Amino acid sequence: MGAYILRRLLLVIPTLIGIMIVNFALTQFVPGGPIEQIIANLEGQGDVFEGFSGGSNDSQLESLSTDSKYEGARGLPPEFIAKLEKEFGFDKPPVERFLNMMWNYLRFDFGESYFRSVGVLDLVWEKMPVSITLGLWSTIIAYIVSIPLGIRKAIRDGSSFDTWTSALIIVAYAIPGFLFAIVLLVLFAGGSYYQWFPLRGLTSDNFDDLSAVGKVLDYLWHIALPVTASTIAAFATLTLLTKNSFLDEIKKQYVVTAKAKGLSEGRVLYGHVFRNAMLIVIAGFPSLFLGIFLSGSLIIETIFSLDGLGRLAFEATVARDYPVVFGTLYFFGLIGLIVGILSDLMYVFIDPRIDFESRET
Amino acid sequence: RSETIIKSHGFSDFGELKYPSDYPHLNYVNPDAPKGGEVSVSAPGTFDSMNPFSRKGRGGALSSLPYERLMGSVDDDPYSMYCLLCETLEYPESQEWVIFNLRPEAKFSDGTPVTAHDVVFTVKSFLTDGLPSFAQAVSKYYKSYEALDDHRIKFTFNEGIPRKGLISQAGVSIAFSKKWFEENNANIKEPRLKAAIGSGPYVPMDVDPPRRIVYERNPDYWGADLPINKGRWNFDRIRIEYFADDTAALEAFKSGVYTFRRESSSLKWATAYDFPAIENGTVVKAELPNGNLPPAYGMVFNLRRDKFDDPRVREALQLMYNFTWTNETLQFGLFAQRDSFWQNTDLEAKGVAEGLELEYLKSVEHLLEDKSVLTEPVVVAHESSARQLDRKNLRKANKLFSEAGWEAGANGILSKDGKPFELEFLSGSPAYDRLIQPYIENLKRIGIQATYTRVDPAQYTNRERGFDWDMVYDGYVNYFEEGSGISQRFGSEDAEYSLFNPSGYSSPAVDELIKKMLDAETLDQMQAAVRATDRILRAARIMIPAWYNDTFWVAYYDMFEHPEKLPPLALGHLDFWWYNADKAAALKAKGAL
Amino acid sequence: MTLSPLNQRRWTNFKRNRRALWSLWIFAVLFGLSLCAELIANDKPILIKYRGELFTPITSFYPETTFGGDLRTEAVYRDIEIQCLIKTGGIEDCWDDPEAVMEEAATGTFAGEPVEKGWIIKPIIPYSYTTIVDRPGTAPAAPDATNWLGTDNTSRDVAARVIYGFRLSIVFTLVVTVVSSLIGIAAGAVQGFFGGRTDLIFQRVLEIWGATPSLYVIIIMFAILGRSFWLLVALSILFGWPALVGVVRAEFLRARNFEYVRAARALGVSNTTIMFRHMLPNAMVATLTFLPFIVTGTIGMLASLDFLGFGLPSSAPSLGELTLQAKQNLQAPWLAFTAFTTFAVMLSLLVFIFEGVRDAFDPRKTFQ
Amino acid sequence: MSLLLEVKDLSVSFRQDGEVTEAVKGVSFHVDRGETVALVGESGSGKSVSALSTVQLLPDSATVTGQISYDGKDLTAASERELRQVRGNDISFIFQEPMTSLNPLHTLERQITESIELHQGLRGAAARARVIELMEKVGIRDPESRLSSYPHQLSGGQRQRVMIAMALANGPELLIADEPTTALDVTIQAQILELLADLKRRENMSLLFITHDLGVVRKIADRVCVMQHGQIVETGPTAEIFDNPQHPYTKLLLEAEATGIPVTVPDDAPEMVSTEDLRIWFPIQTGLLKRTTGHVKAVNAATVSVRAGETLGIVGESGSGKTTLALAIMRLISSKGSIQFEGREIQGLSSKEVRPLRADMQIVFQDPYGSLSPRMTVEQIIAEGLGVHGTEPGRDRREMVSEIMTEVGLKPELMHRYPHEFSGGQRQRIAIARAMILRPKLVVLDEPTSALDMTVQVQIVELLRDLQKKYGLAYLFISHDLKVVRAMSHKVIVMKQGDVVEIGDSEELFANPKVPYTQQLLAAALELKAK
Ligand SMILES: Nc1ncnc2c1ncn2[C@@H]1O[C@H](COP(=O)(O)OP(=O)(O)OP(=O)(O)O)[C@@H](O)[C@H]1O
Ligand SMILES: Nc1ncnc2c1ncn2[C@@H]1O[C@H](COP(=O)(O)OP(=O)(O)OP(=O)(O)O)[C@@H](O)[C@H]1O
Ligand SMILES: [Mg+2]
Ligand SMILES: [Mg+2]
Repeated sequence: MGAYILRRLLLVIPTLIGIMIVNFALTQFVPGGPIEQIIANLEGQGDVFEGFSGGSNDSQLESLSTDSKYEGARGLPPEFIAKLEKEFGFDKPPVERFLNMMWNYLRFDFGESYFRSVGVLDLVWEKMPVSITLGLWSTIIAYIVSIPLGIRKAIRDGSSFDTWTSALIIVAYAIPGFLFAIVLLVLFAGGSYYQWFPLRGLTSDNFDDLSAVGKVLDYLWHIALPVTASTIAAFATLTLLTKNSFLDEIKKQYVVTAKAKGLSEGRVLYGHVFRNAMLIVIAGFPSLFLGIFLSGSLIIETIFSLDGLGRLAFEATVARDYPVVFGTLYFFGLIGLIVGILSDLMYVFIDPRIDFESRET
Repeated sequence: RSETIIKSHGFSDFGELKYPSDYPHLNYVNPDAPKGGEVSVSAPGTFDSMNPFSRKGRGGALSSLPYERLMGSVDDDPYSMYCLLCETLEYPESQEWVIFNLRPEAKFSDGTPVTAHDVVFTVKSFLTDGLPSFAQAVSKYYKSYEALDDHRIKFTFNEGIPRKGLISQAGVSIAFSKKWFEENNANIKEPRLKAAIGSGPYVPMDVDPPRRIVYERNPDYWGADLPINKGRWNFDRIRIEYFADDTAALEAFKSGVYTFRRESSSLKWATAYDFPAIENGTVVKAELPNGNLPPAYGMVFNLRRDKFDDPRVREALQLMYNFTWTNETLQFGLFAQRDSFWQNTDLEAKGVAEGLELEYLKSVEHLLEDKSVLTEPVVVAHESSARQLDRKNLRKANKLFSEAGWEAGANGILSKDGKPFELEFLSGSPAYDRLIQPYIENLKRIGIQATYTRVDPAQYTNRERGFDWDMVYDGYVNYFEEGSGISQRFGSEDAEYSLFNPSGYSSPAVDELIKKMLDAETLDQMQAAVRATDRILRAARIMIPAWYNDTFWVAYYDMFEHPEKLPPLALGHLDFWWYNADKAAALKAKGAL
Repeated sequence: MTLSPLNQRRWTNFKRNRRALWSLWIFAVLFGLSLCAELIANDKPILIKYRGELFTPITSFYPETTFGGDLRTEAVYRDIEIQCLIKTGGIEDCWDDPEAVMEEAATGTFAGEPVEKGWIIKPIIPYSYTTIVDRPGTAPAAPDATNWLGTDNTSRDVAARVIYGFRLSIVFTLVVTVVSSLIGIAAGAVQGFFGGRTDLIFQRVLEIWGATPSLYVIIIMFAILGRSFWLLVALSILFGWPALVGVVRAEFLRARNFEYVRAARALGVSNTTIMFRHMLPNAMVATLTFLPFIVTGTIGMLASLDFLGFGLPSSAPSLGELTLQAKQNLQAPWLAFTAFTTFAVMLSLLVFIFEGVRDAFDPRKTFQ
Repeated sequence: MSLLLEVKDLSVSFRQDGEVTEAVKGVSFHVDRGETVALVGESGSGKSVSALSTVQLLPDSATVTGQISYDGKDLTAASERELRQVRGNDISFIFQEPMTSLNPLHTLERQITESIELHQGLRGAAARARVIELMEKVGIRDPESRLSSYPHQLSGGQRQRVMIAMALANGPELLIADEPTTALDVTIQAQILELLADLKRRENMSLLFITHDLGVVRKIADRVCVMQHGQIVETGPTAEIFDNPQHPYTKLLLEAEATGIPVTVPDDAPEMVSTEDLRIWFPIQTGLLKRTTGHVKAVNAATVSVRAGETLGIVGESGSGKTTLALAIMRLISSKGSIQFEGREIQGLSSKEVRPLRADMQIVFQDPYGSLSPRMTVEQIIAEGLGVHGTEPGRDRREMVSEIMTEVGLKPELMHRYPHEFSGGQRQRIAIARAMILRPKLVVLDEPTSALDMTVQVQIVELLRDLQKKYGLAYLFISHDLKVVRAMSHKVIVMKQGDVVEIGDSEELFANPKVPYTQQLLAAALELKAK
């Protein structure tokens, strides 16, 4: 096993290099690059969120902040573009750029965003609170609700309880998350109905002055709506997976043994069946969490004006902010690979019969 | 050399100034407007910099507000500027140079005086570290700029370039505090959250990204009593709230998170402003007149492509657009049809050409492709019925197509020499999908193989730069005072590559008219030349003129007031509106705020 | 085709689950109907009788001239003039006052002359998904007798768009899900079953592949090949198949230690058979559970691509676009309602069907 | 003596796909306090089902009617909570199939501790001490080192003993033991029986004992109930039943005994399989990183050979490496040393190369339940090999399946059932059928008769002998039942702790054991019989 882990750790290096090569190569072919995005920005276009955050602005309102860009946008002569290309190092051949980048990355120097003078890691760091909030709470709530519910459903398979809970979670799943978010916002935070919750952000302005309890309450008050919106759809898969896994295990012989010991239903289910049934669920947790956490929820972040990784990633991708794209890719790629190893070790931890050796004996 | 030196309190390229040197205040303000209160507005997305002059970073809303310019513009006269930081300016008739005499009392918010050295420093920063495009354009103008003494700064202009706009360009120079920049080791290249100090009426107080920016009125503002400032800058605080999503922003307005909202979406304006606060009068919903020159947007043909060579084809394509239906059905009838490139202004050509305009046109007659502009009334946008697919226009278009050689084949597809008529409408933003889609459907009806392609902004720009499209929704941003900039839009020299000329149109006649504009001595001459150009452009059918908005859509909590008659060029809600404390108290008592 | 007794048993078990059976039926009917969307929702009539001849506009192209019009482009059947022409056998006066002409012609004569009366059989919903509905008032317009589900923000009939959108989504997702699940399951099975080097290398490849920003690939491919349905299908498969690999691999890693796998091996059964006959049915829990969600997830993915503007051409009848419109038009709740109902119905049916399948494959499930 | 458990008119039927199988039809019996009642009878006659129905452990598909009362309480109407009180504490169970009855992901310690903790409240060191004590009692060697083992690391017998330890942990009032000693060698069996007798004596424990081993019945039972076709056909005090059976089935059962001797092997019979110094060590891995800290030496240097038509019996202590050896010979686990099959070295071959040979070498696993794919029907399972290696020419697959099912005593109608719908003995026969249908040249039989009643056992032994005679099959026959070994084997090897301690001709070895362990083994067997 030790050898296996070592091998996996060593393989992280070529994998990372592979990831970077593939992506770097890919970006060479993407039509439109950062320069184009800059030009679009200078021309007052290029809002990558416009598609879903805006309100179909059709009366060409000038924006409050385009002031200076406007002056700058009077002409974009070719020399200017050549200058930009030089600034970004696009005048160098791709191979050289790639090697440069990798060399920097090896030293954990991820560079700066093309569009802001902020280091990539700082940028990520800045977005963490939002992503952790949404990711962590959604995952936790989803697990806390889904697993017991799934188990209940498995025990009462076919009962009316089973039916209506299924219906409920499916319906919840079917509600498009952002639509739900908007409805929540309008109903419970907006100006027309109930103004119970705040409209944006993670904390109040006076957060720093609050007592510890006040801080917690304030935080919970702020995240209630976004977390609800991002969790609503998460129950269905997990619940049904739990249910079905349990259904498969619950009739096995060892469960009868456990029952014969006189164990309570709970202990039979959680003490015995759980570990057998939930291999995928438990072992999948790290990567699932990472997934939720990293992918973020672009639209929910947008609706509640939360600045998280979801927006960052989308913006970086669409705006061709390659330092951010590659930096996050490298950084999270690394985390992902490690989590992958952990997740595999988790399998062994849960089911000691599992190994990764070849079966070609 | 003895030349008459003109010394004045303002400047216009055409000599006349609307306000005399002893004007007490601007005509459109309320000189007795009470000071106080807070106005708050929303801004989309986020910001991360309070330096609006760098390429990097997202500048905060109004982050250029604290910085004053040598001269300021007014909202009821687009052609002149008046001294702000300067007390007077001096220039020879030849306009080879200009000297600004700074007001000795002008002070930065930290109390240090604004000097000529500060201005020189600022101009230099802009020309070396500012946006490259700006620097490149403007550095061509100046031969030199120097501080003659602490309060006099002189710009000397290069020779051989037209004089128009040079003094105005120098006049819009900003004054940063050199001291502050040196002390803070700052550079205008870099985005930063700490705003450089300025000399203006407001100072940023609370900068809290990504949520809000608050500007507070500087109680010691040096220029509060200047005639140009009388009755202006009435609010104690201007607060800007950021929202990433527009629906959230609107909800925030409804619940009073901010108090003044300008609406930009016809859909929202028509459907969302019926909330209780409006019904009970807490919030005022108003449409205020907007005398600005609307940008000439519409569906632009890429004239670089052969398929658009024939004007009959372009006219036929125009006929397939149904403004009436689009406006009524999709835009709630809120817009007006744009005809002119200088719509709604004195620059717009009307009826049959006459007077100076006709003279100018005649002078380029030999260069005109379409001589009907001399005699016929100006081309106006076609009329359509309320039916989306207007049968009359369809038949007209069909006739035009067949005159141009495009006939529907056995499969109903328009083709010429065996080649079908293909047309790609490119778009970089989803905002106009719904407005363009019906047009595409109409094009299909007439037998064109039309497709609508939407791509992301970077890719759009990429294709835009390569002019790799048939039609786009784009247009020309024109100005009241047309000068050298217009050749980037309509001049043949730049037509090949200028992104400001999306259709790629050019004609020797327009080139001649542009020369006339540059040489115009009087406003009349300039306007006549522009009108003549408008006439030619419209006859050339280089685009399908679409809608424009001649009103400001605003909603605000009923505690703001504005002068009865608003100036034509601005809404001025952060500028010369004021706060009515009694009304505000009433609102508070009602619990609306 | 006869079913083996085991499959018969499974089929009877499936049938016993009435919910699943009903869901299957409803789904089949809905899908079947949506397959003939052209006959249900179309702005072209199904059948026309004009001057004694029959025409089928849905399948054939007829220029307007066929019916006495003057354009050689396809007849616009929803135009009242054209309808008048058809119904009255081509009376010229239709161009001026079609309604009056039709009224008069209905009596059998027009201006003293007998008319050759024609007729038009329209689909139940006389709009296609791109048809712009000419309806007084603004779009989106509320549901009424002509537009059962109202119109969308481009003034297109929502019902028609949902029908086509349903078909498009289902075809899309079925193709994508089937192909990518097959690949994913096979890949996961091979990894989990063989372990060792196979697993090690395969996993790395997957990791590299998984880190590729699909948005770029989509942008590139669209730029090269143009937006199209099948390209999107191909890309979705390309990026969709790793979804199941992880779970299947885990199940196989575990299942390969089971005694019955050893027994199968002792029988000399080939690896493939062991994997797919012995292990897979027992390692299918996660897969079967995930499948309905993969199906709807694929629809969701298509929707969000549309939503972000990287999906199908914007005139395509997409459910994603509908939801986006719903978000932007909260004043038009029928959009949200329709989008939501379509998703909910689709998902419920699929979940119930797969529940039935799961039960049918569960040897220990008791059926009353 | 007072009444402890009373079962009246018990009927159990299974509904599956609208078909109803009546497994138990109106059975009545009772167990008094301190009494041992043996339930014997035909395989598939409903013994296990009856036992399980007492505390309602049957699957959902079962409908139970009749009355069951325990200590005066009506268990049929009892709530789940009341049942939980009874289960494990008052009534303990030893399940028939220990191999599949343990939670595969719990260590031994955890499995046993759990019920101690639950019913006695012992925790920590105390619980652990009790576990070790129990493990010692059931004869697990070196219990401490075994505490952290998982079930899959144990031999069949060891697992069964863990089951027993678990059941005895709480000193139950009634122990329902469903064939508790099938996987145990005679010495350990004796030890366990002694333990049970002791408990019974000291704690007045009652025992419902289900078994096929009439010797055991005779030794420990006070009363016997004989079951056939879901009914109790005869019941009475042990001695009476044995001495004076009334019912024809009882008579049949008592008479049945695997006797006779194997067919002699021609001298020129070729060698089918042979091993030389075959060694299998399992690494012991500890810690999260699973570092190998030692080895379980399951088989040390085993050298065996079997000729065509010959049977090699393997007997020995439970946990001595018999199964491991068998699996290694089949190339199902990795081993060191040479294995020759039909004169060909197969140790180094890849699994692909071995595959074609598998038609000729088959195995019946010790754990039949685990070795049957749960989602395949019996027909599919039995026919599987045919699919790989081809049917006999001109014969339909289904036909062959029904034939072999009949031969092993299963009704062919049952072929569409899933494995879990059978009784233990029936599953064992399915496993045999699966192996034999291929007409292999070498069959490894790992305790193939342990769950079979005497009549069926005889039938199977006869079948095996028959086939051997006809096709010259070579058998590797592992069993704890020395009688059967004797009846089947030409040669016998005796294993102990991974070593082959004795090897010899069957007659010779049984008559004249040389090694002390063999002597001990035989003595124990004799003693059992003598009682
Ligand atoms: N879940 C089930 N579904 C259908 N039939 C079943 C089920 N379980 C057991 N049976 C049938 O019930 C009968 C009685 O089974 P039971 O397990 O009680 O037999 P047994 O007497 O214990 O036999 P053995 O000695 O072989 O263990 C058998 O014929 C078996 O096929
Ligand atoms: N996978 C494994 N890992 C570790 N130890 C194992 C493993 N399998 C078996 N053993 C050990 O190897 C020894 C031999 O086991 P084996 O199953 O061969 O015994 P056996 O002779 O068949 O016993 P029984 O008669 O009880 O079935 C036992 O001590 C067992 O605990
Ligand atoms: Mg049994
Ligand atoms: Mg064994």
